[in-house]
Amino acid sequence: MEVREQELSERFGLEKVRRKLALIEAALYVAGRPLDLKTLGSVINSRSKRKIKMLTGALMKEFENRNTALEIIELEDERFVMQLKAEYTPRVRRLAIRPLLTVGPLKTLSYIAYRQPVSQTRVIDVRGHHAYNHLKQLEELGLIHRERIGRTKVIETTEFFADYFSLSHDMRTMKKQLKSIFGEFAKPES
Amino acid sequence: MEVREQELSERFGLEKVRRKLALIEAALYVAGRPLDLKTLGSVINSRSKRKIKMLTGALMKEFENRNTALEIIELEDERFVMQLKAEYTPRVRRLAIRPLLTVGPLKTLSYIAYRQPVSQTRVIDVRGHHAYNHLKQLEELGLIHRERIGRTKVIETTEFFADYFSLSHDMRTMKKQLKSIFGEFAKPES
Amino acid sequence: MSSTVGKPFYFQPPWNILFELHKLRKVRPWDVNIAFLLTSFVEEMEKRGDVDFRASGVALDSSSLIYLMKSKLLLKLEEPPAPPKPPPDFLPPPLFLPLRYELTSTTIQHLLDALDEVLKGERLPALKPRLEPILPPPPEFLPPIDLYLMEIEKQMEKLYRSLLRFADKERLVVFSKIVAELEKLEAVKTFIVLLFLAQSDKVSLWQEENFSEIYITLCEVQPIGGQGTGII
Repeated sequence: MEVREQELSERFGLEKVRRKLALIEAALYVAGRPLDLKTLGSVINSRSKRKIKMLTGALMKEFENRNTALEIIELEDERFVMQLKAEYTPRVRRLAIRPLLTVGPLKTLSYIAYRQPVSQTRVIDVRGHHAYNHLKQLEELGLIHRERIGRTKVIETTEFFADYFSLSHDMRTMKKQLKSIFGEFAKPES
Repeated sequence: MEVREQELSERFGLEKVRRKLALIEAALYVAGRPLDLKTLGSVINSRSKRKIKMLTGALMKEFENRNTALEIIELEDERFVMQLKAEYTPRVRRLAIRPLLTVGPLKTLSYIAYRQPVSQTRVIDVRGHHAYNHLKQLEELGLIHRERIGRTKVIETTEFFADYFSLSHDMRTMKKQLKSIFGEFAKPES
Repeated sequence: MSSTVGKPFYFQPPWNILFELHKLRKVRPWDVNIAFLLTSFVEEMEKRGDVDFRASGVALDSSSLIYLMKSKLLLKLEEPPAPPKPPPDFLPPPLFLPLRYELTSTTIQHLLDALDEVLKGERLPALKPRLEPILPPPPEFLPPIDLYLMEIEKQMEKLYRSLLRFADKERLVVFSKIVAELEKLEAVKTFIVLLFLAQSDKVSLWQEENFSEIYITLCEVQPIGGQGTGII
């Protein structure tokens, strides 16, 4: 048994620790995106950052030892994510057949990401009235966030959006990233 | 090491086997739906059904031994799927990206599964008028099928439903399976 | 029967049921023989030679009430018996869908493809001349606005003069009198000019109720068009 896990087991009881590790694994698996300590804590009913970090660390180590296709990694801002090891991605990528979004909502999302913070009126102006439905769907999926400011609604993308497309959480940096990738992409092919 | 895996390792070389197991794990993780032997074979470049079954069986066993939150199960028609063990669902379902069905429609679905083939009138009688919406949602998701027979509509669950819940396609067997599931559910949580 | 001394006979059984209606709630209406009660009540009264019409009235009233109760019971018997309630069906607990992570196929490349399309669309509306909302065409009875304004002074003067003609000693005119012989459109025009007059304090308008007659009071005797009558 791993030293860290052993230390935890001695302190909290083996069965309890195994259950908590499994719950953290369950949360990371189901979310498919980075989760912060608070969210992980809410799953195991704990507010002790130290304890949550220790448990997640132990799980990370366990995954390392298993040496399989999945890994749990810690991001800079104390968030953890379960993911497929990069080396396996090319072989199985084609099995992902369901898009996150259909074309219409994806267009609306891309426009918001590029122009954010952007007023709902402008989005509807550019994307048409059917975009009201897109906005609802995007909000439900946790990709955008709408805030009422005065008489208008202002829309921004969420952290989940940034995580999904591996973009920065900082809006300015994200827009620069998008512009630079977009610039490269928009160049005519040689 | 598990006997099966050992046998495989002796025959194909340990490293190779580990890599193939990881590839199958990667495929099942990424797909999030049942995969048949052919698809799994395409990932590990094999056409031998026996070999693919042996390897996937070994991976299944490995998951069982790990005793964690995830499981790989075999469906009736030689298809395999990776999923979260049901016992962890209530604690982490709120973290899933896609909006899942809420408790109301799920109750209507359980009732249909338990009583099928069942008339729409009876479902509405038991579940109330709001269940019309549930039926629409469940039909859209491909979980139920409504057929007009004379003046009434008769509802059954679909094969997709059976797959999703890893239940038998045979209605009688499925009902038996469901009874045992409901029995377990009815136990108070410890 | 010392306790009943002084009390009329009908306060004793069996007739008391007709005079103490609260007791009716405790008996089954079918157990009350109205015919017997009423006949014996009349006989007893005749026997005693003390005819009390008020008591007779009360007895009749009570009898009809008992009769009504009997009828209601009869009707109730006619109603089909309520079907036995089926035992509530077993409601299994909700089936929670197994949770499976699924890698979605949307990549940043798709996002950028979509963005390219959208930005093209965004430029298009910018190029198109923006359509100003078109005002509905002015009603045909209104001449072009500047012409109308040029003429308004003349119109006001004309109307003021006719008001003077119609006004009584108290300088009061009723609106209906001025427009009595005018076409509908002309009447509307007159009313608009009247509003201009009111706005420049040449007249004051009042009404007792909405939609009732409009009264016009002339504020000055001098006709418009004279000196210092710059209107508008």
